[in-house]
Amino acid sequence: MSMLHLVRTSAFQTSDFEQCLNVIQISDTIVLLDDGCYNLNHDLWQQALNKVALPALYIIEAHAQARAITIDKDKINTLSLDALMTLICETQKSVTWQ
Amino acid sequence: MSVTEKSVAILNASAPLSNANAKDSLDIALIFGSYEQAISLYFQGDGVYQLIAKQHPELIQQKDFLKTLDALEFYDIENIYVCHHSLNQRGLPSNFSIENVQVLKQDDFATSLHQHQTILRF
Amino acid sequence: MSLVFNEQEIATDKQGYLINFKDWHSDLAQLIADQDELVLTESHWEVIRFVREFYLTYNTSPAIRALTKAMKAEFGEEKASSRYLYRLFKEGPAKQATKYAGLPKPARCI
Amino acid sequence: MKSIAFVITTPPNSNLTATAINMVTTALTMKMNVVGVFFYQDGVLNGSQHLALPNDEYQAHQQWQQLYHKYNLPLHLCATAAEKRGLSDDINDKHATNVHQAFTLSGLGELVELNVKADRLIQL
Repeated sequence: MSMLHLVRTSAFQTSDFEQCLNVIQISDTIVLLDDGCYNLNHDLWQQALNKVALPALYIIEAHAQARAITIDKDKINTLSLDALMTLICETQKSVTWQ
Repeated sequence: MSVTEKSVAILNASAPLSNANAKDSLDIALIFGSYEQAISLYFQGDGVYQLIAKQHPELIQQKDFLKTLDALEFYDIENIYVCHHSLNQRGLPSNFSIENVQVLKQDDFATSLHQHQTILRF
Repeated sequence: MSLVFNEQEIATDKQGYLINFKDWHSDLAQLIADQDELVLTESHWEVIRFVREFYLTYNTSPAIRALTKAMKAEFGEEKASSRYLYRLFKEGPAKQATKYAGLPKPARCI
Repeated sequence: MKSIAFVITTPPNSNLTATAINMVTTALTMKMNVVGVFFYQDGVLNGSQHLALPNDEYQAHQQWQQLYHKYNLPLHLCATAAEKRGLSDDINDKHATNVHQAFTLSGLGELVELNVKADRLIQL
Protein backbone atom coordinates (compact mmCIF):
# COMPACT_ATOMS: atom_id res chain seq x y z
CA MET A 1 0.00 0.00 0.00
CA SER A 2 1.73 3.01 -1.31
CA MET A 3 2.04 6.12 0.83
CA LEU A 4 2.59 9.76 -0.06
CA HIS A 5 4.93 11.64 2.27
CA LEU A 6 4.41 15.39 2.40
CA VAL A 7 7.58 16.83 3.94
CA ARG A 8 7.12 20.43 5.12
CA THR A 9 10.05 21.07 7.47
CA SER A 10 13.80 21.40 7.05
CA ALA A 11 15.94 18.55 8.35
CA PHE A 12 18.45 21.20 9.41
CA GLN A 13 15.89 22.23 12.05
CA THR A 14 13.81 19.19 13.00
CA SER A 15 14.07 15.41 12.76
CA ASP A 16 10.77 15.13 10.85
CA PHE A 17 12.46 14.20 7.59
CA GLU A 18 14.75 11.68 9.28
CA GLN A 19 11.69 10.03 10.86
CA CYS A 20 9.99 10.02 7.48
CA LEU A 21 12.94 8.15 5.97
CA ASN A 22 12.79 5.66 8.84
CA VAL A 23 9.30 4.52 7.87
CA ILE A 24 9.50 4.91 4.12
CA GLN A 25 8.99 1.91 1.85
CA ILE A 26 10.17 1.30 -1.67
CA SER A 27 6.80 1.94 -3.32
CA ASP A 28 6.25 5.27 -1.50
CA THR A 29 6.41 8.80 -2.87
CA ILE A 30 8.05 11.87 -1.32
CA VAL A 31 7.00 15.46 -1.98
CA LEU A 32 9.07 18.33 -0.61
CA LEU A 33 7.07 21.45 0.04
CA ASP A 34 7.41 24.60 2.15
CA ASP A 35 10.69 24.50 4.15
CA GLY A 36 10.89 20.81 3.33
CA CYS A 37 12.44 21.99 0.04
CA TYR A 38 15.70 22.66 1.88
CA ASN A 39 16.11 18.89 2.37
CA LEU A 40 17.18 18.62 -1.24
CA ASN A 41 20.59 19.85 -0.11
CA HIS A 42 20.73 17.91 3.16
CA ASP A 43 22.94 14.82 3.56
CA LEU A 44 19.77 12.79 4.17
CA TRP A 45 18.64 13.31 0.58
CA GLN A 46 21.03 10.58 -0.55
CA GLN A 47 19.09 8.19 1.69
CA ALA A 48 15.87 9.22 0.00
CA LEU A 49 17.46 8.47 -3.38
CA ASN A 50 18.56 5.05 -2.08
CA LYS A 51 15.19 4.14 -0.63
CA VAL A 52 12.77 5.09 -3.40
CA ALA A 53 13.14 5.46 -7.15
CA LEU A 54 13.82 8.89 -8.65
CA PRO A 55 10.42 9.09 -10.41
CA ALA A 56 8.78 9.05 -6.95
CA LEU A 57 10.65 12.10 -5.63
CA TYR A 58 9.10 15.52 -6.11
CA ILE A 59 9.52 19.13 -5.10
CA ILE A 60 6.89 21.84 -5.48
CA GLU A 61 8.47 24.08 -8.08
CA ALA A 62 7.15 27.40 -6.78
CA HIS A 63 8.18 26.56 -3.22
CA ALA A 64 11.75 25.81 -4.37
CA GLN A 65 11.95 28.91 -6.56
CA ALA A 66 10.66 31.09 -3.73
CA ARG A 67 13.63 29.87 -1.66
CA ALA A 68 16.24 30.21 -4.44
CA ILE A 69 16.81 26.47 -4.44
CA THR A 70 18.37 25.19 -7.64
CA ILE A 71 16.62 22.07 -8.83
CA ASP A 72 18.92 19.29 -9.99
CA LYS A 73 16.90 16.99 -12.25
CA ASP A 74 19.11 14.06 -11.27
CA LYS A 75 17.95 14.43 -7.70
CA ILE A 76 14.27 15.29 -7.96
CA ASN A 77 11.28 16.08 -10.22
CA THR A 78 9.21 19.24 -10.10
CA LEU A 79 5.52 19.35 -9.37
CA SER A 80 2.77 21.95 -9.63
CA LEU A 81 -0.04 22.14 -7.06
CA ASP A 82 -2.48 20.78 -9.65
CA ALA A 83 -0.24 17.76 -10.12
CA LEU A 84 0.14 17.43 -6.34
CA MET A 85 -3.62 17.22 -5.87
CA THR A 86 -3.81 14.59 -8.60
CA LEU A 87 -1.00 12.66 -6.91
CA ILE A 88 -2.86 12.82 -3.59
CA CYS A 89 -5.89 11.25 -5.25
CA GLU A 90 -3.85 8.60 -7.01
CA THR A 91 -1.98 7.54 -3.89
CA GLN A 92 -3.85 5.47 -1.33
CA LYS A 93 -2.86 7.54 1.67
CA SER A 94 -0.65 10.35 2.84
CA VAL A 95 1.23 11.41 5.92
CA THR A 96 2.38 14.95 6.58
CA TRP A 97 5.74 15.58 8.24
CA GLN A 98 5.55 19.03 9.80
CA MET B 1 -12.77 -1.54 1.00
CA SER B 2 -15.81 0.22 2.39
CA VAL B 3 -15.56 3.49 4.29
CA THR B 4 -16.55 1.93 7.58
CA GLU B 5 -13.43 -0.23 7.44
CA LYS B 6 -11.18 2.78 7.05
CA SER B 7 -8.63 2.59 9.80
CA VAL B 8 -6.80 5.50 11.37
CA ALA B 9 -3.25 5.74 12.66
CA ILE B 10 -2.11 8.52 14.91
CA LEU B 11 1.62 9.03 14.83
CA ASN B 12 2.84 10.73 17.99
CA ALA B 13 6.15 12.49 17.52
CA SER B 14 6.20 15.16 20.23
CA ALA B 15 7.48 15.09 23.80
CA PRO B 16 4.50 15.44 26.15
CA LEU B 17 4.95 18.59 28.16
CA SER B 18 6.23 21.69 26.36
CA ASN B 19 3.61 21.88 23.65
CA ALA B 20 0.05 20.65 23.33
CA ASN B 21 0.58 18.13 20.52
CA ALA B 22 0.49 15.07 22.78
CA LYS B 23 -2.66 16.20 24.58
CA ASP B 24 -4.40 17.30 21.36
CA SER B 25 -3.50 14.00 19.74
CA LEU B 26 -4.88 12.04 22.69
CA ASP B 27 -8.16 13.97 22.45
CA ILE B 28 -8.44 12.91 18.81
CA ALA B 29 -7.63 9.29 19.68
CA LEU B 30 -10.34 9.24 22.36
CA ILE B 31 -12.97 10.70 20.08
CA PHE B 32 -12.23 8.24 17.26
CA GLY B 33 -12.39 5.51 19.90
CA SER B 34 -15.73 6.86 21.17
CA TYR B 35 -17.13 6.68 17.66
CA GLU B 36 -16.00 3.07 17.40
CA GLN B 37 -13.52 3.76 14.62
CA ALA B 38 -10.57 1.43 14.14
CA ILE B 39 -7.63 3.35 15.51
CA SER B 40 -4.01 2.57 16.29
CA LEU B 41 -1.44 4.69 18.09
CA TYR B 42 2.20 4.92 17.03
CA PHE B 43 5.01 6.54 18.98
CA GLN B 44 8.15 7.66 17.21
CA GLY B 45 10.94 10.16 17.86
CA ASP B 46 10.35 12.32 20.94
CA GLY B 47 6.82 10.91 21.01
CA VAL B 48 8.17 7.91 22.93
CA TYR B 49 8.63 10.19 25.95
CA GLN B 50 4.83 10.25 26.29
CA LEU B 51 4.86 6.67 27.53
CA ILE B 52 7.53 6.97 30.21
CA ALA B 53 6.29 6.17 33.72
CA LYS B 54 6.67 8.34 36.83
CA GLN B 55 6.43 11.72 35.13
CA HIS B 56 5.12 14.59 37.26
CA PRO B 57 3.56 17.18 34.95
CA GLU B 58 1.91 18.93 37.91
CA LEU B 59 5.33 20.12 39.11
CA ILE B 60 5.47 22.39 36.08
CA GLN B 61 1.80 23.52 36.11
CA GLN B 62 0.74 20.99 33.52
CA LYS B 63 -2.38 18.90 33.91
CA ASP B 64 -1.41 15.23 34.20
CA PHE B 65 -3.13 14.09 31.03
CA LEU B 66 -0.70 11.17 30.82
CA LYS B 67 -2.93 9.40 33.35
CA THR B 68 -5.61 9.42 30.66
CA LEU B 69 -3.51 6.99 28.58
CA ASP B 70 -4.56 4.35 31.11
CA ALA B 71 -8.17 4.81 29.99
CA LEU B 72 -7.47 3.89 26.35
CA GLU B 73 -8.90 0.41 26.90
CA PHE B 74 -12.33 1.90 27.67
CA TYR B 75 -12.20 3.47 24.23
CA ASP B 76 -11.23 0.14 22.61
CA ILE B 77 -7.82 1.45 21.64
CA GLU B 78 -5.64 -1.62 21.92
CA ASN B 79 -3.12 -1.23 19.13
CA ILE B 80 -0.25 0.78 20.56
CA TYR B 81 3.14 0.61 18.88
CA VAL B 82 6.49 2.10 19.77
CA CYS B 83 9.50 2.49 17.49
CA HIS B 84 12.42 0.51 18.91
CA HIS B 85 14.94 2.68 17.09
CA SER B 86 13.56 5.82 18.78
CA LEU B 87 13.82 4.18 22.21
CA ASN B 88 17.39 3.13 21.49
CA GLN B 89 18.42 6.59 20.35
CA ARG B 90 17.18 7.98 23.66
CA GLY B 91 18.62 5.24 25.86
CA LEU B 92 15.15 4.29 27.09
CA PRO B 93 14.19 0.83 28.32
CA SER B 94 11.06 -0.92 27.01
CA ASN B 95 8.91 -0.39 30.06
CA PHE B 96 6.05 2.01 29.90
CA SER B 97 3.39 3.73 31.98
CA ILE B 98 0.69 1.63 30.30
CA GLU B 99 0.29 -2.01 29.38
CA ASN B 100 -0.39 -3.46 25.93
CA VAL B 101 2.42 -1.54 24.25
CA GLN B 102 4.24 -3.32 21.46
CA VAL B 103 7.78 -2.34 20.58
CA LEU B 104 8.47 -2.79 16.87
CA LYS B 105 11.74 -2.82 14.93
CA GLN B 106 11.97 -0.08 12.34
CA ASP B 107 10.84 -2.21 9.39
CA ASP B 108 7.90 -3.71 11.26
CA PHE B 109 6.94 -0.26 12.55
CA ALA B 110 6.91 1.01 8.96
CA THR B 111 4.94 -1.98 7.66
CA SER B 112 2.38 -1.66 10.42
CA LEU B 113 1.93 2.09 9.80
CA HIS B 114 1.41 1.46 6.11
CA GLN B 115 -1.69 -0.62 6.80
CA HIS B 116 -3.86 2.39 7.64
CA GLN B 117 -5.90 4.57 5.31
CA THR B 118 -5.64 7.77 7.33
CA ILE B 119 -2.54 8.91 9.16
CA LEU B 120 -2.48 11.95 11.42
CA ARG B 121 0.78 13.08 13.00
CA PHE B 122 1.25 15.33 16.03
CA MET C 1 -20.48 32.58 40.69
CA SER C 2 -20.64 30.42 43.77
CA LEU C 3 -22.62 28.06 45.96
CA VAL C 4 -22.96 28.31 49.72
CA PHE C 5 -22.35 25.05 51.52
CA ASN C 6 -21.67 24.61 55.27
CA GLU C 7 -21.37 28.39 55.49
CA GLN C 8 -18.57 28.25 52.99
CA GLU C 9 -18.55 29.81 49.60
CA ILE C 10 -17.67 27.40 46.80
CA ALA C 11 -16.69 28.85 43.45
CA THR C 12 -18.45 27.66 40.29
CA ASP C 13 -18.34 28.67 36.65
CA LYS C 14 -21.33 30.27 34.95
CA GLN C 15 -22.88 26.91 34.11
CA GLY C 16 -22.66 25.75 37.72
CA TYR C 17 -19.62 23.48 37.51
CA LEU C 18 -17.21 23.61 40.44
CA ILE C 19 -14.03 25.52 39.67
CA ASN C 20 -11.98 23.18 41.86
CA PHE C 21 -13.03 19.52 41.88
CA LYS C 22 -11.39 19.13 45.32
CA ASP C 23 -14.10 21.40 46.81
CA TRP C 24 -16.65 18.65 46.25
CA HIS C 25 -18.43 16.80 49.03
CA SER C 26 -21.09 14.14 48.59
CA ASP C 27 -23.66 16.40 50.31
CA LEU C 28 -22.95 19.03 47.70
CA ALA C 29 -24.26 16.95 44.81
CA GLN C 30 -27.94 17.43 45.68
CA LEU C 31 -27.37 21.15 46.18
CA ILE C 32 -26.01 21.40 42.63
CA ALA C 33 -28.83 19.19 41.32
CA ASP C 34 -31.39 21.51 43.01
CA GLN C 35 -30.54 24.09 40.36
CA ASP C 36 -31.84 21.66 37.75
CA GLU C 37 -34.81 20.71 39.96
CA LEU C 38 -33.65 17.12 40.05
CA VAL C 39 -33.90 14.80 43.05
CA LEU C 40 -30.98 12.41 43.07
CA THR C 41 -31.85 8.74 43.55
CA GLU C 42 -29.53 5.81 44.17
CA SER C 43 -29.48 5.20 40.39
CA HIS C 44 -28.17 8.71 39.84
CA TRP C 45 -25.65 8.20 42.60
CA GLU C 46 -24.23 5.07 41.01
CA VAL C 47 -23.35 7.10 37.95
CA ILE C 48 -22.14 10.13 39.88
CA ARG C 49 -19.78 8.07 42.05
CA PHE C 50 -18.65 6.24 38.97
CA VAL C 51 -17.73 9.30 36.89
CA ARG C 52 -15.96 10.85 39.85
CA GLU C 53 -13.92 7.72 40.42
CA PHE C 54 -13.15 7.59 36.69
CA TYR C 55 -11.97 11.19 36.75
CA LEU C 56 -9.79 10.67 39.84
CA THR C 57 -8.15 7.66 38.18
CA TYR C 58 -7.72 8.92 34.63
CA ASN C 59 -7.81 12.72 34.95
CA THR C 60 -10.58 12.94 32.41
CA SER C 61 -14.34 12.51 32.44
CA PRO C 62 -15.49 9.55 30.38
CA ALA C 63 -17.20 10.20 27.05
CA ILE C 64 -20.61 8.56 26.84
CA ARG C 65 -19.40 5.43 25.04
CA ALA C 66 -16.53 4.92 27.45
CA LEU C 67 -18.95 5.47 30.32
CA THR C 68 -21.35 2.80 29.12
CA LYS C 69 -18.51 0.38 28.50
CA ALA C 70 -17.00 0.90 31.94
CA MET C 71 -20.47 0.80 33.62
CA LYS C 72 -21.13 -2.55 32.00
CA ALA C 73 -18.19 -4.11 33.81
CA GLU C 74 -19.40 -2.66 37.12
CA PHE C 75 -23.21 -2.84 37.01
CA GLY C 76 -24.04 -5.23 34.20
CA GLU C 77 -25.75 -4.98 30.85
CA GLU C 78 -29.04 -3.25 31.76
CA LYS C 79 -27.38 -0.18 33.26
CA ALA C 80 -24.81 0.10 30.52
CA SER C 81 -26.89 1.60 27.72
CA SER C 82 -26.87 5.24 26.75
CA ARG C 83 -30.69 5.11 26.79
CA TYR C 84 -30.64 4.18 30.48
CA LEU C 85 -28.18 6.98 31.22
CA TYR C 86 -30.15 9.57 29.25
CA ARG C 87 -33.28 8.62 31.16
CA LEU C 88 -31.48 9.49 34.39
CA PHE C 89 -29.73 12.59 33.08
CA LYS C 90 -31.94 14.24 30.50
CA GLU C 91 -29.45 16.94 29.52
CA GLY C 92 -26.85 14.30 28.77
CA PRO C 93 -25.09 12.03 31.26
CA ALA C 94 -21.60 13.28 30.44
CA LYS C 95 -22.64 16.90 31.00
CA GLN C 96 -24.93 16.45 33.98
CA ALA C 97 -23.38 13.64 36.02
CA THR C 98 -19.98 15.33 35.91
CA LYS C 99 -21.54 18.54 37.20
CA TYR C 100 -23.06 16.85 40.26
CA ALA C 101 -19.83 14.91 40.77
CA GLY C 102 -17.98 18.24 41.07
CA LEU C 103 -15.92 17.68 37.94
CA PRO C 104 -14.96 20.17 35.23
CA LYS C 105 -17.36 20.62 32.34
CA PRO C 106 -16.40 18.06 29.69
CA ALA C 107 -14.83 19.60 26.62
CA ARG C 108 -17.52 20.63 24.17
CA CYS C 109 -15.76 18.48 21.61
CA ILE C 110 -16.31 15.27 23.51
CA MET D 1 -13.15 11.52 -8.58
CA LYS D 2 -11.91 11.11 -5.00
CA SER D 3 -13.38 13.16 -2.18
CA ILE D 4 -10.99 15.02 0.10
CA ALA D 5 -11.12 16.53 3.58
CA PHE D 6 -8.46 18.74 5.13
CA VAL D 7 -7.23 19.21 8.69
CA ILE D 8 -5.53 22.57 9.21
CA THR D 9 -3.39 23.16 12.30
CA THR D 10 -1.47 26.30 11.41
CA PRO D 11 -2.51 29.92 12.21
CA PRO D 12 -3.36 32.53 9.56
CA ASN D 13 0.02 34.26 9.88
CA SER D 14 1.97 31.12 8.97
CA ASN D 15 3.04 30.64 5.37
CA LEU D 16 2.13 26.96 5.81
CA THR D 17 -1.48 28.15 5.89
CA ALA D 18 -1.01 29.90 2.53
CA THR D 19 0.17 26.57 1.11
CA ALA D 20 -2.88 24.86 2.60
CA ILE D 21 -5.22 27.47 1.10
CA ASN D 22 -3.55 27.04 -2.30
CA MET D 23 -4.02 23.28 -2.09
CA VAL D 24 -7.67 23.52 -1.07
CA THR D 25 -8.29 26.12 -3.80
CA THR D 26 -6.56 23.94 -6.38
CA ALA D 27 -8.69 20.95 -5.40
CA LEU D 28 -11.87 23.04 -5.72
CA THR D 29 -10.80 24.54 -9.06
CA MET D 30 -10.14 21.03 -10.34
CA LYS D 31 -13.72 20.22 -9.31
CA MET D 32 -12.65 17.71 -6.70
CA ASN D 33 -15.20 16.97 -4.04
CA VAL D 34 -13.87 18.75 -0.94
CA VAL D 35 -16.19 17.58 1.83
CA GLY D 36 -14.90 19.98 4.44
CA VAL D 37 -12.05 21.63 6.29
CA PHE D 38 -11.48 20.99 9.99
CA PHE D 39 -9.41 23.55 11.89
CA TYR D 40 -7.55 22.22 14.92
CA GLN D 41 -4.93 23.58 17.34
CA ASP D 42 -3.75 27.04 16.21
CA GLY D 43 -5.62 26.50 12.95
CA VAL D 44 -8.81 27.71 14.62
CA LEU D 45 -7.38 31.25 14.68
CA ASN D 46 -8.20 31.41 10.96
CA GLY D 47 -11.84 31.76 11.99
CA SER D 48 -11.46 34.90 14.07
CA GLN D 49 -13.65 37.79 13.07
CA HIS D 50 -11.16 40.35 14.31
CA LEU D 51 -8.07 39.50 12.33
CA ALA D 52 -6.48 42.62 10.91
CA LEU D 53 -3.41 42.17 8.79
CA PRO D 54 -1.58 45.01 7.07
CA ASN D 55 -2.99 45.50 3.56
CA ASP D 56 0.26 44.52 1.91
CA GLU D 57 0.36 41.11 3.62
CA TYR D 58 -1.37 37.86 2.72
CA GLN D 59 -4.99 37.83 3.96
CA ALA D 60 -5.38 34.17 4.82
CA HIS D 61 -8.68 34.61 6.66
CA GLN D 62 -10.25 36.42 3.71
CA GLN D 63 -9.20 33.60 1.42
CA TRP D 64 -11.06 31.08 3.59
CA GLN D 65 -14.11 33.32 3.67
CA GLN D 66 -14.07 33.58 -0.12
CA LEU D 67 -13.80 29.80 -0.49
CA TYR D 68 -16.80 29.49 1.79
CA HIS D 69 -18.87 31.94 -0.25
CA LYS D 70 -17.80 30.74 -3.66
CA TYR D 71 -17.95 26.99 -3.08
CA ASN D 72 -20.09 26.67 0.04
CA LEU D 73 -17.10 24.93 1.59
CA PRO D 74 -17.83 23.71 5.16
CA LEU D 75 -15.30 25.26 7.56
CA HIS D 76 -15.32 23.67 11.01
CA LEU D 77 -13.46 25.05 14.00
CA CYS D 78 -12.76 22.61 16.84
CA ALA D 79 -14.88 24.11 19.62
CA THR D 80 -12.49 23.31 22.46
CA ALA D 81 -9.44 24.56 20.58
CA ALA D 82 -11.38 27.73 19.68
CA GLU D 83 -12.57 28.43 23.22
CA LYS D 84 -9.03 27.93 24.55
CA ARG D 85 -7.93 30.67 22.18
CA GLY D 86 -10.66 33.14 23.06
CA LEU D 87 -12.97 32.40 20.16
CA SER D 88 -16.64 31.94 20.89
CA ASP D 89 -19.90 31.77 19.01
CA ASP D 90 -22.14 32.38 22.02
CA ILE D 91 -25.60 32.05 20.51
CA ASN D 92 -27.25 33.72 23.51
CA ASP D 93 -25.20 36.84 23.20
CA LYS D 94 -24.57 38.12 19.69
CA HIS D 95 -22.02 40.64 20.89
CA ALA D 96 -19.91 37.88 22.42
CA THR D 97 -19.47 36.20 19.06
CA ASN D 98 -16.05 36.68 17.55
CA VAL D 99 -16.05 33.83 15.08
CA HIS D 100 -16.56 34.85 11.45
CA GLN D 101 -19.89 33.61 10.08
CA ALA D 102 -18.19 31.53 7.40
CA PHE D 103 -16.98 29.19 10.17
CA THR D 104 -18.88 26.82 12.44
CA LEU D 105 -17.81 25.67 15.89
CA SER D 106 -17.96 21.89 15.87
CA GLY D 107 -17.06 18.99 18.10
CA LEU D 108 -14.19 16.67 17.31
CA GLY D 109 -16.89 14.24 16.19
CA GLU D 110 -17.07 16.32 13.01
CA LEU D 111 -13.50 15.25 12.23
CA VAL D 112 -14.56 11.63 12.59
CA GLU D 113 -17.43 12.28 10.16
CA LEU D 114 -15.17 14.00 7.64
CA ASN D 115 -12.78 11.08 7.81
CA VAL D 116 -15.61 8.65 7.13
CA LYS D 117 -16.99 10.76 4.26
CA ALA D 118 -13.70 11.51 2.50
CA ASP D 119 -11.51 9.16 0.49
CA ARG D 120 -8.47 11.17 1.59
CA LEU D 121 -7.92 13.12 4.81
CA ILE D 122 -5.00 15.49 4.35
CA GLN D 123 -3.37 17.05 7.38
CA LEU D 124 -1.68 20.41 6.80
